[in-house]
Amino acid sequence: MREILKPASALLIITLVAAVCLGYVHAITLQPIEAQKVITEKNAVQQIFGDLDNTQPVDFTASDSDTVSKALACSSGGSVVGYAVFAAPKGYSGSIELMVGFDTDGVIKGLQILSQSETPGLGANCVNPAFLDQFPNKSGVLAVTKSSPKDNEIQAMTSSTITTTAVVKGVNEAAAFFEQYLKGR
Amino acid sequence: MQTLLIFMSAVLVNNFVLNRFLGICPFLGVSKKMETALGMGVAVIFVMALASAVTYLVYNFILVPLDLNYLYNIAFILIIASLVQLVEMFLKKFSPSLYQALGIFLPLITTNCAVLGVTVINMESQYNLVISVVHAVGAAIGFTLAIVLYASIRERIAKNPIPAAFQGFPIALITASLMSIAFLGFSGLIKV
Amino acid sequence: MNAGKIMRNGIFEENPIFIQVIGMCPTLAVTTSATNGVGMGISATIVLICSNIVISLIRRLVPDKVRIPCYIVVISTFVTMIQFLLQAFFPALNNSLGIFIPLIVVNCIILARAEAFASKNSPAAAALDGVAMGLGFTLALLIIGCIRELLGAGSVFGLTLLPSFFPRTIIMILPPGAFLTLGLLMAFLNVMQRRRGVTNAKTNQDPSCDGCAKSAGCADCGQ
Amino acid sequence: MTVSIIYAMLALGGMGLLLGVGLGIAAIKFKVETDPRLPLVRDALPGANCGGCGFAGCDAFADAIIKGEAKPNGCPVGGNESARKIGEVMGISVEEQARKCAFIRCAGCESKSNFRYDYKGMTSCPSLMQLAGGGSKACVYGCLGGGTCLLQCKFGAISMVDGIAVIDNEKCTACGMCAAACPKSLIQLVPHDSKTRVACHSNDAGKATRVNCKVGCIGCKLCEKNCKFDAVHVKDFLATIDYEKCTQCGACAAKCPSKCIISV
Repeated sequence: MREILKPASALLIITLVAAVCLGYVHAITLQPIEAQKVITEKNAVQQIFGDLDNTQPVDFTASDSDTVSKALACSSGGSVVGYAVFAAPKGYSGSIELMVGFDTDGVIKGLQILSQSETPGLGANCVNPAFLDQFPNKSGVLAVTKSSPKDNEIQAMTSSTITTTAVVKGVNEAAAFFEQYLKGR
Repeated sequence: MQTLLIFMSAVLVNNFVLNRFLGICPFLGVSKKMETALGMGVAVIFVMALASAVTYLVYNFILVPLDLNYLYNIAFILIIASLVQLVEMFLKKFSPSLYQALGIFLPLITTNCAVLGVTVINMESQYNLVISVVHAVGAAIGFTLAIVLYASIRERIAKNPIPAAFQGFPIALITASLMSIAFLGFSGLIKV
Repeated sequence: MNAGKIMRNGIFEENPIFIQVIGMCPTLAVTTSATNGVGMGISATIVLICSNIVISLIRRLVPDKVRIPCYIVVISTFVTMIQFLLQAFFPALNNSLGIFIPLIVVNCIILARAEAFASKNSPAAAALDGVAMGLGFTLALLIIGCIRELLGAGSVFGLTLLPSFFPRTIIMILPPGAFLTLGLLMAFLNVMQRRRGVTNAKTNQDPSCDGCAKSAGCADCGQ
Repeated sequence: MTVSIIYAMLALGGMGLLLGVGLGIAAIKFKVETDPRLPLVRDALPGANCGGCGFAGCDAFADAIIKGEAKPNGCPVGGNESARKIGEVMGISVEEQARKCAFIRCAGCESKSNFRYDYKGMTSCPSLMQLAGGGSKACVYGCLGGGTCLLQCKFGAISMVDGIAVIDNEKCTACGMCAAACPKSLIQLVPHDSKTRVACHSNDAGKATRVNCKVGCIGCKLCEKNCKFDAVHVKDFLATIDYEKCTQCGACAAKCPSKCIISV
């Protein structure tokens, strides 16, 4: 009987100590992580729309697309300049949180990746401007090509088509969301 | 249909060893002989299937309700380590020859990236119980397929004259790179 | 073992990548560029040092039956803690090293060193071994990262070196390139070792016994 | 804040306890009672894991000895010395076992044998066997010189001389790995102290062998007639020596017209 107790108690003690450490660290870092998230979001919006005086969230019923999480109406100088739609499509090895900035009539003003866990060096290149700058001034449903892109097409990143299609899917869903809820507000 | 697609993609398209780079240590270490490679493959199939089932239950019925999602890493690895320890004792008792052949690489299954990798991917893709077990078994069969093919090639290499500098791991790694190119051929097969 | 021996051990005699051939998963996955390689090396070293110290502290309390689960709980706790601290307090560092931290949990080196070394030596020696192995690991990742990035993207640390007309072999960034680079590097090392009279047996014919994770009960080493 | 820590402790602690108890019980239920003599027998064996004893390795062989399924002198590599040590450990008498060594039954090196065609390329015996006619050598039974036996030999006893493999009597520990690897199964375990041996394995008729190889056995039966101890017999144009009866007098070797019976 003692022989069972010894390993069990050792494992119990170690897991308890681990639980306490993790619980404590998680608790004290909860606020800062939230704060970080808000900062990155504000930077992203700032990057696309320049400085705005205020942004209020748009209230909307849970839309059918599962990737769009929320939307912000951005206004500067009193009038609404554009909308920032947040989406999180599923990439190669986890979800990719991105934010698409539309102007009032649905043309993409800019795209920002908030967080991703794609393979470093391949999928992770989606944060580079070389890929992101393809999106501005495009509208409607976008497609992915490997060869030279026409106006409504995005050039896939070398050897990481899965990430590219995921990002484009997120952008298309954001555009569809825009058509459905924000058009003509 | 969806489950079949996931299964096939786990076996061929994003093969766990040659494409997702998980489980390389046992892949290189145990593949000197075919029987040990097959033994390792079967052990990994068994551990992966069991681990993905148990981790699914623990994650969805213990961690999520208590809002402890951040503990997934430590809980999964604790379960996998204990499962592997059980498999090790089981093998030692019931098939000592396989235990002798696997020897050092059984504990390495514990840190085997493939086993933990599959459980984390199951969690992130929010697969339900059935699909996560199917995905795990598919991944394990992909692992076994790769390791058995690899072992058969390495056995032939042992019989052929290899330049002295390349004997041992260098030639093994170059063979693995050729196999990985072959598996790249599957990449367009399934759009998952 | 004295300090000099441990340091030399970690970087040359028992380099985790080229000689012991462990920790392959992050090595092959991450070294698509030199910066990624160094990033992975540094974050792995931090975790390796912390876990080595704690494991060698508790090595007598842990019964042999549950040795592996206990060590792995310690390692995993460290990794999760570092992940949270980085996300909360060091956002800049998190952007560069953040994606590597989850990869460390599946890194065989840390458990291998915990079992082979930390569970048998004093905390000070274990910490030193963590530094040595970490340096050896980072060095190896740096070399592989440079080669793959140079051939694959024509640049090193992001600075393009190769002129644009030089073709970029994308395969080097893909998985096959990783296996190939490592294989050729090991062959090159064998040639160098052969010149210095060290036969292949010691280098990487089989995982050397004292460096391997479970040398105690293993038939090959016959200890 | 403290509530989430308590939940964490409950969840992880619970799992740790459950798994700890599970492992504890499993350790008892799956206890493998190891025989105390096993490590002792294991140390008496050379540990080359070569498989010469017919088991998967020294551990499997030691296991079989303890269970009485194998004779202690079954290890050709360890020979009498390890057999004696095992005998002491097991407390049983071990009869002496004559030392053996491997011998390649072919002396047709490149200078002495003809070739059907000149072949340059992959040189390993299994691949050479795939060539037309089972190899470029005129004699189908002869050694192809691919060196696969050399690669298998862990004791460095085999060397390539003028295109064919030759085994060094002293270094060879009769582990049998080369015999298993040779696709033409030319290698035979013969008593170590046997001096006269037939260096041929060809069943071709005399006329054909004379064309193929200068040192092939043509089945002329001169050796059989001259052997006073009835130790040599010719069957299917090939002389074979019965090592129990052979007294190493060398009469057959002297009489052999094609010098096929060599004295080591």
